[in-house]
Amino acid sequence: MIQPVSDLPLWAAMVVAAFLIFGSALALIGAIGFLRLPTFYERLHAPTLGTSWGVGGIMLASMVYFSVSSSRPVLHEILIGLFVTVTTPITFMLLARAALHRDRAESNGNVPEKHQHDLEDVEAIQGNAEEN
Amino acid sequence: MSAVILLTAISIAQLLIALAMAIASVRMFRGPRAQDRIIGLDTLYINAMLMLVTFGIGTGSTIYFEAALVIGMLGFVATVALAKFLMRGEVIE
Amino acid sequence: MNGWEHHLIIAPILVPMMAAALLLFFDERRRVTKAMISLASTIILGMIAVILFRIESGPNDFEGVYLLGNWAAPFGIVLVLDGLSALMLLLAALLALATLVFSLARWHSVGAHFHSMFQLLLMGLNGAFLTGDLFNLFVFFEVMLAASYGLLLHGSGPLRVKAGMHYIAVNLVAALFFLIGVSLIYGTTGTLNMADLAARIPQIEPDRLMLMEAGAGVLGVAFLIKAGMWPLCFWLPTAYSAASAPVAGMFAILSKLGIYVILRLTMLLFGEGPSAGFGATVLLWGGTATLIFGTIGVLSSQALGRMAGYSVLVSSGTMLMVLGINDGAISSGALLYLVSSTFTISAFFMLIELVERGQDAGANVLAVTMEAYGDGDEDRLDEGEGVTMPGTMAILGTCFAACGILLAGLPPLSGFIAKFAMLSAMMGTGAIGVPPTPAVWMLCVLVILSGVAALIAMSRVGIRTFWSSLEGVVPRVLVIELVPVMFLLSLTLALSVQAGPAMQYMDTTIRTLSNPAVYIDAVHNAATVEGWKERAARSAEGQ
Amino acid sequence: MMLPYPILAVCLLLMWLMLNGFSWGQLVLGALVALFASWALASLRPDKPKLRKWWLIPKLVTVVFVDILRSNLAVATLILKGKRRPHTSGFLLLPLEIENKTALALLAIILTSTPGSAWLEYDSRDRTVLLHVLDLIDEEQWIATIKHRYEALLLEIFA
Amino acid sequence: MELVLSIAIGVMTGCGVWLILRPRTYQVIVGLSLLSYAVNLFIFGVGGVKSNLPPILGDGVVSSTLSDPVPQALVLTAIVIGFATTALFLVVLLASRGLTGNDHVDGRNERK
Amino acid sequence: MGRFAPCSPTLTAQRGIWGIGITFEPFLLVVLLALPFLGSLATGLILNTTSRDLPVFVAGAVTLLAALLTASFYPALANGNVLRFDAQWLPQFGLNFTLRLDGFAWIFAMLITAIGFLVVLYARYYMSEDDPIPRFFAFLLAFMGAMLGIVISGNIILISVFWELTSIFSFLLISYWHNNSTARDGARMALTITGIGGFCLLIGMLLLGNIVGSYDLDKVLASGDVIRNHALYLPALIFILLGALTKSAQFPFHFWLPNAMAAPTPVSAFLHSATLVKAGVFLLVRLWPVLSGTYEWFWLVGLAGTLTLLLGAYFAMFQRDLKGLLAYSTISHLGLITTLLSLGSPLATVAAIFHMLNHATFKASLFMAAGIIDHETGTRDMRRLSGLFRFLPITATLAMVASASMAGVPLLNGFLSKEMFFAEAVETHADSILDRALPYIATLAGAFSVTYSLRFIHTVFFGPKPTDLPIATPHEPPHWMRFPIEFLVIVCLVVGIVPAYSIGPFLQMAVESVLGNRTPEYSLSIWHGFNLPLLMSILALAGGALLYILLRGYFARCEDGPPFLRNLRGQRIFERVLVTVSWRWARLAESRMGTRNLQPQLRWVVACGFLAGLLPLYVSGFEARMFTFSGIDPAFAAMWAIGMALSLAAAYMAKYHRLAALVMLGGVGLIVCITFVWLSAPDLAITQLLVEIVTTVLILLGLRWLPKRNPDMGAFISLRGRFRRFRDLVLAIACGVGMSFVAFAVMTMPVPDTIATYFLDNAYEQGGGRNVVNVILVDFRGFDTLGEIAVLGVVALTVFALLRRFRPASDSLDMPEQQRIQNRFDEERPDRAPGDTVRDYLAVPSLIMQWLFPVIITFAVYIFMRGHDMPGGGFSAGLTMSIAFLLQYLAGGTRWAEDRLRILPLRWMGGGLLTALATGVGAWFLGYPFLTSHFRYVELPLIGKMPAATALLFDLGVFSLVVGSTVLILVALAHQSVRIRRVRSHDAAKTEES
Ligand code: NA
Ligand code: NA
Repeated sequence: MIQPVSDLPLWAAMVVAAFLIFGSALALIGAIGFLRLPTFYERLHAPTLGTSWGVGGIMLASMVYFSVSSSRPVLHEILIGLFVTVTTPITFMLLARAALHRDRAESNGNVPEKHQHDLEDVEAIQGNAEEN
Repeated sequence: MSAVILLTAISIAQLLIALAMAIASVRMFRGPRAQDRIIGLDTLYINAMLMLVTFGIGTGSTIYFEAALVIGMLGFVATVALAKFLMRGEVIE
Repeated sequence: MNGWEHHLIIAPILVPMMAAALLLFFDERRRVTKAMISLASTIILGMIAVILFRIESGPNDFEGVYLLGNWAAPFGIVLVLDGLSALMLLLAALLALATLVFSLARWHSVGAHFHSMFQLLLMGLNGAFLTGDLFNLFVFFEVMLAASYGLLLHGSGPLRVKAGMHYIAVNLVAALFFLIGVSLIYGTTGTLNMADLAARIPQIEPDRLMLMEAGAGVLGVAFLIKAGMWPLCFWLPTAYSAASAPVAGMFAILSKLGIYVILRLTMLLFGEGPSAGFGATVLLWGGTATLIFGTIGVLSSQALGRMAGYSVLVSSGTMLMVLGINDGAISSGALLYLVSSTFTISAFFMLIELVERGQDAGANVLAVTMEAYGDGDEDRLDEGEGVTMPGTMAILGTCFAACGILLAGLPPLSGFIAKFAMLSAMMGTGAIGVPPTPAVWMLCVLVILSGVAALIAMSRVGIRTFWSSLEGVVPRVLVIELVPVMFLLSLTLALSVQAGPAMQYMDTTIRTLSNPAVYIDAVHNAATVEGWKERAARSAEGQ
Repeated sequence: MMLPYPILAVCLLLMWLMLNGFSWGQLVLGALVALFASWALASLRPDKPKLRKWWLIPKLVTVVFVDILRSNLAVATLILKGKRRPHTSGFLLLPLEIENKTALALLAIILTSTPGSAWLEYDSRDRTVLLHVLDLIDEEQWIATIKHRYEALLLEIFA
Repeated sequence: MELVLSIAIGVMTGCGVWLILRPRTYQVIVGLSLLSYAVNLFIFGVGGVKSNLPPILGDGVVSSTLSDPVPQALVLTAIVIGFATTALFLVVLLASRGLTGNDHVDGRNERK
Repeated sequence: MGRFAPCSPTLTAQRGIWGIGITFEPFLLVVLLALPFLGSLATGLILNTTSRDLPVFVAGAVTLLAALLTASFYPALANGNVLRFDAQWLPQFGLNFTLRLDGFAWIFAMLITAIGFLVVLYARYYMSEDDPIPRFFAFLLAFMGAMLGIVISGNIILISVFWELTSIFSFLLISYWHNNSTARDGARMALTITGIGGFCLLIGMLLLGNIVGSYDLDKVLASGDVIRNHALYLPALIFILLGALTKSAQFPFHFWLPNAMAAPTPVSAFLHSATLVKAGVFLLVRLWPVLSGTYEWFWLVGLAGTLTLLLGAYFAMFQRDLKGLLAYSTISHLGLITTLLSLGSPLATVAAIFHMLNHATFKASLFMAAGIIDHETGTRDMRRLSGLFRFLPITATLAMVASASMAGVPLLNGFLSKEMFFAEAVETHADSILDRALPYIATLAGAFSVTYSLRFIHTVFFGPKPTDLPIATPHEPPHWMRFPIEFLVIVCLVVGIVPAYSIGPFLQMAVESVLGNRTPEYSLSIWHGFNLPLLMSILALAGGALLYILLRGYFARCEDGPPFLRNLRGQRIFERVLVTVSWRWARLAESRMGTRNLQPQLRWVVACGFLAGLLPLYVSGFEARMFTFSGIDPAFAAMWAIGMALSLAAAYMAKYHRLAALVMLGGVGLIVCITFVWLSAPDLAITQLLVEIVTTVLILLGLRWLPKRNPDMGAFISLRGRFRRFRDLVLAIACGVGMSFVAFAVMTMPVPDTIATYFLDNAYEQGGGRNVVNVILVDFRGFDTLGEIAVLGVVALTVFALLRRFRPASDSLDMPEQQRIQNRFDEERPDRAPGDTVRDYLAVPSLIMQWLFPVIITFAVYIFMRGHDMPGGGFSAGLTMSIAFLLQYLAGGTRWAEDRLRILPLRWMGGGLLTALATGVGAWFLGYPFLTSHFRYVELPLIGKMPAATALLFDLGVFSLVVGSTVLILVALAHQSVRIRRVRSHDAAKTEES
């Protein structure tokens, strides 16, 4: 089951390498953003680079690599991608909402106060949406 | 040739991921709030998973796949619990 | 011992485990059923222990090697039944029987899953006594410890929880030491089987040997924590005195497990060869400190429970010193002492609860937490059950006196016999007329002093407990609470009367232990049953 | 009821085969496991989603796939630009028409997975969701995009 | 690898030891967790460390070159037992906190 | 061992007297010894009887029978023969149950049984209605048995055994009236001193045994020269003397005896005149042939004896209490005997033996008389007693005769032995100051004894009518109560007048049995001519009388205790020392040597572990040599840089930022997982990951119940605190460095030939699995796994049991702050219902989590099925499965989840254990040991070849148990929230009601 790395045709190696670099670079950029962005809500966006196409790139690399090297379609990496895609939103949603609650409770930062925009505001926003 | 390309790519990818992990852990230290730390942990998990997959490619072995799959499928549970703890003060109500 | 009875070796582990598993299927409310299962298991265990003990008392040496999973010796796990393990099994079974019966009066119902934990404790103990594999020893240590955590906390309450936390914290660190030690030993010798280890030690290179010894040292600390060597023993009096009476009664053997393992391993691994005498100095001086500390503790204890806890230390200290001196005759005397002191301390712990029950009528039976929140499903103590015995105070007093006599090492009970055997061996340790070594003198003096301390403390406390309180309420004591105490005490009397045969057994045991080659050969030569593949092949050929 | 969630069961079987590789034995085993797992889900009694135009799913997947890729690149650029870029992030209250919980969940997954937009707070009473957008230049355009590209499609797919 | 791993083990041991000597129950439980990581890695390490040679047999695998499976099996047992005891210690510290009203390991209020 | 050759039980007898057979007679010794103990059991067991006569009858019968039986041995011993009974007890150590009766033992046995009978008779009348009679006689008989045991033991260890028994029973007898604190204290002091003495005696006997090579009394008695010339002679002597002198209340251990006077008078009459206190001097006589005659013996014994003689007499004069006077007098007389024994001359020993008998008779009668006085008047205070002759003429007469004997008045037995003493005192034995002073000391003590005897008689029986007696009109006791005194007084007279025809032969027999061929010529006659001893007697009598007259007035008004030495109260010194040493110092030492706190304990434990690990290396001089060192992978190193930083951060933050520390810990765990993958352990990685997840949730579940913590709490750290922290830091760094060092050493060392090779070679062929780790876990070392799941199971049970009684601290009782804010918000808004926030919060996530449920279950099955060949297995699968359950609890809350899922964790656990066990036991039926695995490929239609291994079944058990345990732990914790909510609403309802 252990395949030596050199067995791969060149085109496949290049594809794999590209996907690898692409995915890991996205992961790194996500991390950089996560470090550099100033507020929590902005930082929230950065890791999704890693969880979306960061994972995607590396999974594709893996799929290509193993499919070519074992000359049969190896697709189980899809599962990882799928699960990451499905589960990451749970984390982010829960966490973001928790952050929102904390910020509101401590009234720090300019987060929209749920109790400030009363019904008129909501209607106004809805109205805006309908106009478009 | 393909081996050189692959090995280089894998090394670069691993280093990039390691760097990403390092950055995520910097956020974990710096915070400033708990939510930052938790997202940091989540990022660490995802990057660790990526690291495992690249390691798998590097060794040409699918044996390490399950470990990555476990992270992918269940890694979020800890983070979810942390998030819910932040929001509700209780993990299971 | 071949055929079916060969499987008896593993029965002391399986029977309680089976019982524990069965118990899980019954709801807490079916208390009687649970008690019956537990009791039946313990009785069966007792019978098995007696059979195994009688086998070991016989003339045969080492047929008791059980190859688990039919894997040959150094590879699979082996169970080894020898004189020492048979003795410890019997001791555990007798103690279990007594404490279980005692607990049936009331204690088993103050918390959930008492019987399961009790049975698993027995499983852990018996496994630790039987196993011939170092890592398997760790596992059974952990089984025993985990069950003991549960049992210590049984009944809850601030005292127990605090004591339990300390006990658990210390033992968790001990478990880590155990792991470090075992892995170092594996890393340097490449084996986990104790007999194989003993056989390999003479052949390993000096660099590895050092690391192996480092491992053995760390491992030793883990056992010494269990055995309660000073300064690793501070948790012990607190934990033992906080435990509920039957649990403390059963705990009396836990510290002996530490002693057992040290005895087994030092005799096996460091009896001869390049590391001979490894750790003896530590055992001697640690034992001395323990004995002194225990003695001081016995004197300074106000509460009976703590006094009993310190008595455990006295007993441990004595044993450790003996192990440090490592003289065959003293060791066999010490083995008798081990048995005697275990019975004594166990009986004492149970007795204490009965005695103190009279002092603040049942208030301490249930911890303060009880029904703080009115949970309807919580168990309550049935105060009304049973008939109290006539002459309770007289019987309690007699039992207390017996305990005092045993602890002080006064005749006619086995405390004296055991002490005498040790002291006599110490005096006779040189050739005729040659005075004993300083270490032996020290042990001798300390043994006597600890007896004196016990005498002073027990008379002080006994008088206060039984005689000073004029209006003392006669405690409600049930027959099934007194019987176990009297049972254990009568065992000490029996041990005293039958000192000759008992000593004979101990002597044989120690002699076997001090000849590791017998053990090693027995384990290495134990034959596997012909595999089913080969069997099938042979039968195919035959056709 | 033998097979409470047929699509789920099929998916689980597929997952099983992906993990174990195909063989007839694994097919049978996988089918059994899938059946068992479906029953397990049935005991939770979740809302059973009704698919109307399931053939639109591939379209949705493709759209999302590409959109995520695009926003990946966009956000990556944003991050790499660093402090030179103007501060444009902001909150956005998005009114929703979707009532089906599964569709809502899908929308949440899509929006969260897409870098640049984050799902913060859903309010079942006014059926709005509070989003955070990294590059919020035109609020209304954002709302429109989401509603047209995803919500409409989801509304079609689910009854 | 050995160097990295042994330094890591040392650092985790040091942190763990420091923490278990602290007065708060929570510190102790974190310390115990760190210690058990260190010890698990230690056990794991005694068999010698090899990369990409998992003890899984297959066609064309030379069994003698594979990693030592015994320490791995031991670590697995240790992980399980560590998990169990962590859970237990946690609950005990909760109970202690409930009964004494504070989270000091000795049930004392504040250090004098 | 081997010092003591085991001997077979032998029964030896010289001559049959009963004509029944040669072996029967020694057996009668056993009967003699057993009689009192059996009698004790009999009376003790008649606890419920209201009859006072039954126990008395039993006791009387037993003592009389014992006395007669003893008497019946006389003919057999008369010619210097010895009766021996021998049975093995602990032959390995030379402890045999040997009984040995010779002349000396006989005369003592006679004394014990006869006076015992008299005391029983006396006690019948003495004890009051309220006293629990059976207990008294049980103790008394048991004591008598023990005393007989000392006397007839033929093994010096056996003597020790009975010696200690007398201490125990005397303790019980002295404290018979235990409601009286004086009795309790007196008894305790007696026990402590004689008990310690007993221990010393045991050591002495052991040393003697070491010298001689046997504990057999005959062998010991035959080895006098060896003993006296041995290096251990002095220690042995000292220890034996400590035993004997404490028991016989010799200076400086004398003070327990006066305090023992709180005992009922029959006890005093028996123990403190005739038996217990005589045990010490008995032993000195018994061992006299082998121990005496040395310089050390002379000085040690002599000094103790003379001082006791003098001080005892001096103290006796100034006692207020009748029994106190008698007690000090006893001390003095025992000092006399000891002094005699110290001299080392056979003649002195004869005198000693003779005086032992005489003292027993007159002192017992005096005690009984004092008891009658006490009984009839209600007091023993000599200042209140006066002129009792008119009420108690007969008792008074008897007491007067007995005191005269005590004073050494001619024609009474006391005179004879005292004359012998004086005669010996003037002889020169070992020329020294002590020897030269002895005549004066003897005379002075004699004078004192006359004085106190006179005081006893004169103040009590003569003078004016008493005025303030508790019982106004005393009268003579019943005749049978007086009978014992009468009997003893008659003995005094008979022996005093015709010694040679009464005590003569018996004394001769006793003396011969002790001294053997050294037996001197002596004459037992009243008149030896006018010689120096007679002059001394006269001087003593006259001087004593004069002294009494002079001191009469002083006695009447003086305080208790003698002048000059009043403050020398041995008992108080003893008590103070005892309290100081055994209580104050012990407590101090205990607190210094020990601790009840966790931190110092763990500090010790860690330090010991550190030392234990590094000392062997240090001692053997370990050199760090690099053996095989593979290079460093940069990514791996980078990861561990992170890991180490995270663990440091966790350590730093654990105090105030719990959640942060938990997050860091999770990070470290993750790095550990990757390490496992990196270094070829995928199984470990999966398991570690799953454990990591569950543990995080677990700790979070617990965090809710911990108190809030903020950094400004306890910001000030004292200097001591700083020192402690510094010390801990040093220890932590030391441990870390040490661990690194050892880890590096062991990792880089060439791998030894390990058992792993066998596993790798045989896992597939024999175990039927490719994943060697899993084959080890479920097959090669499946037994470990069985234990491991037991651990998990029992921990789950413990957690469950503990949480059933869980009571959160009051400040954790409230709803978490977040929930309060969110609920308030929901309540305030008109368009929202309470709980909307959390419902909305979880709306989408919970749906996804529900749909993940079947997916995770499928995954768990996958992990389980592949375990034997690939990474995975029962444990990982079980954890995965429990995470699936956990997720549902997270998503919907406890109520929601339990409404839908009926997980019965205990069933899972029990089923798991039973499955694993059954798999193991199944092998038995095929004739294999427990846990022997079987596997084969099964051909299934359509599916093809499928592996079927019993190991898989075993793993199923593991799986089931892991699921059950993990869920039980998590659910038990989660339930606390629900439970507290119920409590809260319950409390709220209550407050509303009131
Ligand atoms: Na003289
Ligand atoms: Na008077």
